[in-house]
Amino acid sequence: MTKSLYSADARTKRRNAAERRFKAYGAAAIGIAMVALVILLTSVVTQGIGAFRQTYITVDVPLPEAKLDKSGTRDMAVMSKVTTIGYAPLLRDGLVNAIAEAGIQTDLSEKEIGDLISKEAAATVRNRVLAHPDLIGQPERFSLLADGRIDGYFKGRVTMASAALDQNTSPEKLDLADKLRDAGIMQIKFNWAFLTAPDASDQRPEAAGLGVAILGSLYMMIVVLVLALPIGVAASIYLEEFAPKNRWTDVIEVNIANLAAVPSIVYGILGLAIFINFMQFNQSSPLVGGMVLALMTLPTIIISTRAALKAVPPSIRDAALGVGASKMQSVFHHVLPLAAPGILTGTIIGLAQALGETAPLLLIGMVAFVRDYPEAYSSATGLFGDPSTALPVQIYNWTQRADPAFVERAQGAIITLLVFLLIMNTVAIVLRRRFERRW
Amino acid sequence: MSLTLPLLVIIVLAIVGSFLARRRALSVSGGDIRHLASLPKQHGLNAILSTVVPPLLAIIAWLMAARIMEYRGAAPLWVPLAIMALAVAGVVLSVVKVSNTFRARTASETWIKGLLIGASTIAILTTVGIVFSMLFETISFFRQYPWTEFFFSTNWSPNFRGNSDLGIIPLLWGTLYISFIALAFAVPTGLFAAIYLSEYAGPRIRGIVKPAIEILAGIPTIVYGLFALTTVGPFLRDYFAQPMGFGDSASSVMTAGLVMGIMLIPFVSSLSDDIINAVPQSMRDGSLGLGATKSETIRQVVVPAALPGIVGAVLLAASRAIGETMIVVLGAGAAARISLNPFEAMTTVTVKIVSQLTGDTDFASPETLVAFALGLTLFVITLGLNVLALYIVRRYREQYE
Amino acid sequence: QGRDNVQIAGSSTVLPYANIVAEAFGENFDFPTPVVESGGSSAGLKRFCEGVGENTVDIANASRPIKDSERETCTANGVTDIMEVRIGYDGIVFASQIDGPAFTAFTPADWYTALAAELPVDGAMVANPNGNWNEVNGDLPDADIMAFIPGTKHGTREVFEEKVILQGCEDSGAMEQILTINGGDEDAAEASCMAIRTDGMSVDIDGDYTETLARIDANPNGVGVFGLSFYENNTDKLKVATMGGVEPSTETIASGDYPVSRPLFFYVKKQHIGTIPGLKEYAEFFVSDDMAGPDGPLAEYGLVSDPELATTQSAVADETTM
Amino acid sequence: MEDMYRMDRAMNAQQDTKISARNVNVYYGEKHAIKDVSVEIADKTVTAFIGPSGCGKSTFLRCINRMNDTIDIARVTGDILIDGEDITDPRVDPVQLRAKVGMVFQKPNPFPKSIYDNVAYGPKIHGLARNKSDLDEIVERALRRGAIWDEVKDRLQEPGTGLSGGQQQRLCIARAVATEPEVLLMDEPCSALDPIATAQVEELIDELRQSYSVVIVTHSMQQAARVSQKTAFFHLGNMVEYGETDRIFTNPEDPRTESYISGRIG
Amino acid sequence: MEDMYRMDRAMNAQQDTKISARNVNVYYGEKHAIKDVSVEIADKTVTAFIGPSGCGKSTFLRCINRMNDTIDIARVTGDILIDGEDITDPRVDPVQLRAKVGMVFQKPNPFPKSIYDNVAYGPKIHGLARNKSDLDEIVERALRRGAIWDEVKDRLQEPGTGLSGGQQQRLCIARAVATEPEVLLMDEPCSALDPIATAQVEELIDELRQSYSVVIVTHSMQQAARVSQKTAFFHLGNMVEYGETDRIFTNPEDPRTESYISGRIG
Ligand SMILES: Nc1ncnc2c1ncn2[C@@H]1O[C@H](COP(=O)(O)OP(=O)(O)OP(=O)(O)O)[C@@H](O)[C@H]1O
Ligand SMILES: Nc1ncnc2c1ncn2[C@@H]1O[C@H](COP(=O)(O)OP(=O)(O)OP(=O)(O)O)[C@@H](O)[C@H]1O
Ligand SMILES: [Mg+2]
Ligand SMILES: [Mg+2]
Ligand SMILES: O=P([O-])([O-])[O-]
Repeated sequence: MTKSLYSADARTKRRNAAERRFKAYGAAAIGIAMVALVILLTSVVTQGIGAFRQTYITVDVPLPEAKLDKSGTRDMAVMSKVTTIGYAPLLRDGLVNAIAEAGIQTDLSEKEIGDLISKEAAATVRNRVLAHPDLIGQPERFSLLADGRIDGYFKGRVTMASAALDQNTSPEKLDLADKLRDAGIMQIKFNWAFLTAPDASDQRPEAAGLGVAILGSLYMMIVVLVLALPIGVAASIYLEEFAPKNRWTDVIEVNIANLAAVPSIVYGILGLAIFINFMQFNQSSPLVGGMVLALMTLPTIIISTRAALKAVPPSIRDAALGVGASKMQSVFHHVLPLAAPGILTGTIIGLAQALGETAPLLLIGMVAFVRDYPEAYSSATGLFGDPSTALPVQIYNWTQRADPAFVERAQGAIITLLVFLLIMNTVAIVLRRRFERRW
Repeated sequence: MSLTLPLLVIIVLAIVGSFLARRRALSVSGGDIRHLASLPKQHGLNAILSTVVPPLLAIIAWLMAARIMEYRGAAPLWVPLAIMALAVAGVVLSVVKVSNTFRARTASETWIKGLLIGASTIAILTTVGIVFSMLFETISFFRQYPWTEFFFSTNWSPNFRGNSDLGIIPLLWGTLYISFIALAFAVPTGLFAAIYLSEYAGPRIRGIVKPAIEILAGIPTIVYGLFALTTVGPFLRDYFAQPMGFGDSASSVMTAGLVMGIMLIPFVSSLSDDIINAVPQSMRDGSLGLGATKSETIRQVVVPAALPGIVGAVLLAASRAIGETMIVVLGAGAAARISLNPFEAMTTVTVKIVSQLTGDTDFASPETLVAFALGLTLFVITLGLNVLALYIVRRYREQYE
Repeated sequence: QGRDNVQIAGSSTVLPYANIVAEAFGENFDFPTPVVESGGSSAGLKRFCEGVGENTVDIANASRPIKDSERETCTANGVTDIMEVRIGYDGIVFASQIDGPAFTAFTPADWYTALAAELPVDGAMVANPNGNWNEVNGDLPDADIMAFIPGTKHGTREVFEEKVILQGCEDSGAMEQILTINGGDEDAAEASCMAIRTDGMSVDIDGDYTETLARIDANPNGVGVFGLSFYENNTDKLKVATMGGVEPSTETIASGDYPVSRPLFFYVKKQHIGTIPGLKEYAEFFVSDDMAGPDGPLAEYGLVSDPELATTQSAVADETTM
Repeated sequence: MEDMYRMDRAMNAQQDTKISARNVNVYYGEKHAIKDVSVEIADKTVTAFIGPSGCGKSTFLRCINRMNDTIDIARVTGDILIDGEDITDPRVDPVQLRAKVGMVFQKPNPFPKSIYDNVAYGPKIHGLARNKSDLDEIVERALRRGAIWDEVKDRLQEPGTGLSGGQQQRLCIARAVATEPEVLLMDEPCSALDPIATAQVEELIDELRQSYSVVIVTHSMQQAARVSQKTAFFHLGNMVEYGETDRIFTNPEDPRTESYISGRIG
Repeated sequence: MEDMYRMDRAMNAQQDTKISARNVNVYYGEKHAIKDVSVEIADKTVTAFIGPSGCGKSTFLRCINRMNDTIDIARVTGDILIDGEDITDPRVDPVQLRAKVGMVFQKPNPFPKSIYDNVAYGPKIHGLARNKSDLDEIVERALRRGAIWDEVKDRLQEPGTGLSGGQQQRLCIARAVATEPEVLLMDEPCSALDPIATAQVEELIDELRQSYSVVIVTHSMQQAARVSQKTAFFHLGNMVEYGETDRIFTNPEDPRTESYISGRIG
C-alpha cells in the first residue's frame, strides 16, 4: 500500500544528497581550517625549531691579572674599567690554544678564529670574573656561544656555497667549525637561554632570547585577564539582563560593536594620550600595555558574552524568578553558567588577539629593546611598572632585523607564543567543555 | 605609590568586615538563619562591597582630580587617610546594620548593579577617550589640509616635501574590498565549520578541533603576512592572475583577503558554534519529528534561532578585518588604488594610519596628522555601518523571538 | 625615587646601532641598559617633544634632522635644550636577487628613465613607455622592470627621489626638456621629475628591508633599495649594483664618492641630564671611537662613520645645544 | 460592563481576602489578553481558574506574582493587592513578592541541574535551612509532597531534565512548595499526570489550603470541582463568572459559563 | 517473562499489522527504561498507551520513529517493523521514516517562527504543495484539523511561541497532521486542552483512523476508552497488558492493570 522504507524515493534521495552535500561542506570547512592551520604551524615549526638548539664552544679562557686587574688588589672600580672590548682577545686566545692543543690545522688568522666566538661571550666572561674576582690568575673553563653564522651552519641555514658569498663568514671558518665539533670543542645543546635571556643587539642573534618578552607578556596578560574578563562580563550582564531597552542602551550597544572595529593602533593612541600623558603611568610598562589591550579585548568579550546570554532560554529565568530568586540571583546562579561556554570562547579569542597584538604597543613604548628583566612590583615603578617588551613585539622586531639568523629566532618566538597561548587557554578550554550542555 | 597602603588596608578591612557581618548575622538570628531577612553570606557580601567600592571610587576620583589639577608627586597625607576612613566607615556601617530585618541581599545587589553599570560605561568612556585622543590632531590636520580634498579626492600620494594628495577614498575602497573578500571567505567557512562541529561532529572531535581552530586566531598576524607574501601571493599570481590575464602582481586584494579570511575563521566558527549549541534540543526534535533532514533542520530552524548570535560573530569578524594591518601590508601591498580587479595591489585605511604614524615625516605635518583624521573618519564610518547593522538585525529579528 | 634607565625612542634605521650601543653600555657601565624603542623618527620626535619629565623620553633617534615645526612644538611643551648628535651616515644601495639578471651597474639616469611617471618625448610629456630595463639602457639586462622602493613614509624615499631620480632627470637631459615644455617652471619640473610611475612596475614598500628582501626572493627580476648594513648582512642573497660607477661601501660613502646616503642623528633632552642617570654617559659612549669610530662595532655593522666624529664628541662632552 | 463578574457577597464577608485584583488589563503588544478583570481571592482557599484554551488564565495568573514583568511586550494595568498591599507599587520588591507567591508553570521547566539542586535552590537562597541535613530534609519533604520521592530518591544527583514529562511536572511542584510560599499559583499542575499522581497532588493542594491560599488553573472540570472552593470562569480575556465552586457547577448564572460547563463552547 | 503481554489473537488476525515491535529494550545510560517490550499495532486503529508517569510510554513512542536517536545516552535494542520493514535496518532512512510516522511531542515545541511557517514547514520540506495557494490551503486545513484555526486565523504571521500553552499544543498537532503521515504518534496531545478542544482533537483522531494508524499516550482513562480500539498498559518499563480497549477496561487480566484502572497504583 505504501512505499517501502528500504528504498528511498526520488525526493528523499534528492534531499539526502543535499544533506550529504551540506555535511560535506561542513567537513570541507573544517578541512580548510585544519589544512591552513597545519600549513602555518608546519612552516613555523620547521623554521623555528632550530632556535631551541644552540652551538656552544667550551674552552679554557686565560684570565691574566695583568690585563684584568692592573692594581692587583681586586678593586672593583679598577676591574670594571676593563670593558668587554678588553676581554674579547682573551677569549680568542683561549680558542686558539684549544685548537693548538687538539692538533687542528687551520690557515685562519687569530682574528678570524676569534670571529667564531659570539660577541656576547666577552660579557659572559666579564660578568663571571666580576662576580668571582678570585678566578683571576689561572685559566677558567667557559661554555661560550658560537657565532651565529657557525650556529647556522650546523643547523643547515648557512652552507659552504652561501658562506663563500657571505661577508661575515667564510668556508674556511665553517671548515674549522666542523673540526672543532669533531674534537668536542663545539657542541650543540638545548637552548635554555632562548627562553630566559633578554634580547640582544643585531650583531648577536645567537644571544637573543625571550626572557624579557615572556615576562612582559605574562604581566600584560594578567592585567588583561583581571580587567577585561570581569568588566566585559559585567557590562554584558547589565546590558543584556538589566538595562532598560531604550535609546541609551542602543547607543551603548552600537558603541561596543563599533569599538570592536577600531584598529588596534588607535588603542595605542588612546593609551599614549590617556594613560601615559594624562594619567602619568610609566611608558613601556606592562601595566599600561595591559590596560590598552584590555580595552581592545573588551568588545570581543562583550559581544560574545551577550550573544551567549541571549541564547539562554527564557524558561530558565522564569523558573528561577518563580521560586523567588532575584534577577541578580537568576543571572548569576542559572543564566551565567549556561552562557559560560560562549563567555569562555570570547575570552579565548580575545586573549589570543591580545597576546599577539603589536600595533598598540608601538605607541606606548613597548616596541623596544629591553635588556633588564622587568619586576612585577617595585617601589620605584609600582605594580607592573618596569619597562618591558612582549612576545609579539619581539617577533616583530626580529623579523625586521638584517641578520638572517633572526628569522629562525622569530619563528622560534612564534612557537613560544603559541605554547604560551595554549597554556593560557587550557583552563578556559577545559572549563568550556565542562559547561557545554544541551537543554 | 603612596596609595598601596590604603589598598592593602581596604582589602584587609573587607575580609574582616565580611567575617564580622556573617558572625553578627548568625548571632542576631540566634543561630537560626531562618529568622534572617537575608542570608549571612549576603551580609558578608554587603560588608565587602560597602568596604571596597566607595574607597576605590575615591581613589579613582583622586587620581583623576590630581591629573586634572596637574598635581605631581605623592598624594598629601589626608588623601590616604580619607580613603581609609571611608573603608572603615563602610565596615562599621555594614556590620552595625546587620539585623534580622535588614535586607542585605537588596543592599549588596544595589552595589553590584552599580558595578555592572560602571562596567558598561567603560565602553562609553573608551569611546570618549578615543575621540578625544584623536580630535585635536584631526582638527590641526584640517587646518592644514582642505577637508574637501581629504574626503573627496581619489588620489592618495603623501609626499615628504608637502603638497601631498591625501584622499581617503582609495583607502576606503581598499578597506571595503579586502574586508569583503575576507568575509566572503571566512563567514561561509566559519559557519559551516561551526555547524559541523555542533551538529555532526562527536564530542571528541569537537573537543580537539574547536580549540585547534582557535589557534588560528592566536597566530601572530605577521605569520599570516609572511604566508601571504611568500606563498599565497605568488601562487595566486602564477595560477590565477597571470593565466586569466588579471595582471601579474603578487600582492593583491585577493591574497590579503583570503589569508585574512583564514585568520577570521575562528571568530565566526567558535562563537557561532556556542550559540548553535545553545539552541534547545526540543527545536531540533520538532523538526526532525516532521521528517526533516538534519541539514533542513539546521538551515531552517537552528540557524534562524541562533541568528542574533551569529550576526554578532560576523560583525566581530568584520571588525577584525577592518582593523588588520600586517596581513594587508604584506599581502596586498601599500599602494592606494581604486580598481575592481581583485588581483591588483591595494591598501586599507588602517595600514595607512600605522604607516603615517610611524613614518619619518614631520610629526606636525599633514602627512603625519592625517593618521588621526583617518582614524576618526574610520571610526565615524564604522559607527554608521554598525547603526545600519543594528537596524537591519532588529528588523529581521522581529519575525522571530 | 625616579626612573633610573635611559629611554630612547625613534627611527627604526638608527635602531640597530642604538641597540648595539645600549647593549654594550649595559654590559660595561653600572647603569641599567637603556630602553630603545622603535616606531619611526616622527613618532620618536613627537614623544620627545611631549614635554619634560620622567614619563617622556630622553633621547630621540632620527634618520633625518629635526624640523623647525617640530622644534616649535618642543619649545611650546618646555623642551627647550636639545642636543643634536650626528652619528654617521646610512648608505643606500641597489641590489637584486643573487641568481637573478645581471644588474651590476646603474646610473641615476637609468632609474629616472625606468621609474618616472611621465617622460618628455618630442616636446610632450607621455606616460612612461618603458617596460624593460633593456629599453631604458641597452647595457642593462633584458628583464621586466620591477622595482621595490621605500614607501612614502620612509625618509629613504626622500633621499632616493632627490639623489637618484632628480639627479637622473637632470643627467639624462630630461629636466631641460621638461622646462621647455612647461615654460620654465622649476618647481613643477622638479615635481614632474620625481613623480614615480604607479602602474605596478614600481612597488612601494611600507614595511622594512626584510620585506623588500622577501619580495625580491619571490621575484627574480626585482631590484630593491636597501640600507648598506642590511645588504652587508645578506651578501649571500643579494648582489649590489654600482651607482654611477661607484661601488657602495663605508669608505666610498664616507668619502662622498658614492652619492646616495643620508645622515643619522639622535637628539638628547639636555634638561634630563642630571636627573636621569647615565644619560650623558650613554651619549658620550655612543659617539666614542670605541663605538662609532671607523673600526668600531657600528661601522662593522654597516654604519658609515662620520669623518667629523671628533667634533661631535666634543660637542656632546660640552653639552652643546642647538 | 456586561462582562463584570458576579460575586457571592455573602460568602466573601466571612473569609479574609488574600488577593484582590481590581480592573486588571493585560496587553501583549496590541493584543488585549485580559480585559478589566477584578476578583477577590480568599485566604486558605483553593480557587480554580477555568476556561477555554487561550482565554487568559495563565496570563492572569502570571500577573499575581508579576511574572509578566519578564515578557517585554506585556503591559499590565490595574491594581493587584496581596494582604492589602499593592504589588505594583514601586516599593514592592518583586523578589519578595515571588518568594511569598510561588508558581508552578504550565510547561515544566526544571533547571538543567541535578534533581536535588532543583528543589534545594529555593530553600538555599531564602535561607530556609540551617545546615546540610536540614536542607536534605526539606528536599525530601518537598519531593514527597510532590509525589515523586519514590521515583527519584535513588537518582537525586541526576539532571532534572532527564525526567519524564510527568516527573518533571511533579519536580516543579516540589520545587515550588519547598520554599513554603503563602500563595501558590499552579498552572495546570496535573496536565501530564496519571490519575494516581493527580490524586496525590490534589491531596497536597488540600493540605496546603490549611495554611495557605492556592490558585489553580485546570481544564478538568472534575478536578476543579474536587479541589476548589471557588471557581472563576474566563472567556476571551473576560472573567465571566466567579463564585463558590459548587454553585458555578450546579447553577451558573452566565449562559457562557453554562455552555462551557456543559461542553458547548470551547 | 512474567510481564509478557497477552494479546487477543482472534482480533489481530482480522486486521493488518502496521507496526510490530519485538523485544524492544531501551537504556538511558545505566537506566533500563523499556524492558523487552513486544507489541503489534494494527493499521487503521487507534492504540492508546497508558500507565503511570515515568513508566516509559514516551520512550517507547519515540522508538517507533527513531526519535531516540537524538538522545546521546539512549540505546535501543530489539526490532521494530513498520509494514514489515525493520526500521533499524541501515537501509532505512530515518528521515523518510519520520515523514511516514509523524509525532506530536509531550511538551509543545513550536518553532520560533510564525504560526504559518510552523505549519507550512513540513509540507514545504516534503514538497506537498505545488504553489503558494496550495500551501495556504494545506496550512488552513491543518490548523482547522488542529482545532485552532479560528483562534489564529488573524495572526498567522505572529510567532508561534507567543501562543498560550493549549494553543501551542494544538499548533503542534496541526503541524504534525500537515505532513499527512501514515502513522501518527501523539504524546498526551490533549494535556493542556479544555474539554471542547479535547473533543475536537478526539474527533480528528477518529477521522485519521479511517486511513491511518494512530498511537496516543494519555493519562485519561476516559480518553483512552473514548478514542482507542486497543490499549497497552505500561508499568515500570514493562508492557504489562495489551488488548482490546473494552476488554482492558472492563476485564483486565493482570492485577497491576486492574489496580491502575481502578486507581490504586500510580
Ligand atoms: N533523557 C533521559 N535521560 C535519563 N532518563 C530518562 C530520560 N528520559 C526519560 N528517562 C527516564 O526513563 C523513564 C521513562 O521515561 P518516559 O519519558 O518514557 O516516561 P513516560 O511514561 O512518558 O512518563 P510521563 O507520563 O511522565 O511522561 C523515566 O523513569 C525517566 O525518568
Ligand atoms: N507572549 C505572548 N505574546 C503574545 N500573545 C500572547 C503571549 N502569551 C499569550 N498570548 C496570547 O494571550 C492570550 C491568553 O493567553 P494565556 O496563555 O493566558 O491563555 P490560557 O488561558 O493560559 O490558555 P491555555 O489554557 O491554552 O494555556 C492568548 O490568545 C495567547 O495567544
Ligand atoms: Mg495557559
Ligand atoms: Mg512522557
Ligand atoms: O624609522 P625611520 O624613521 O628611520 O624610517
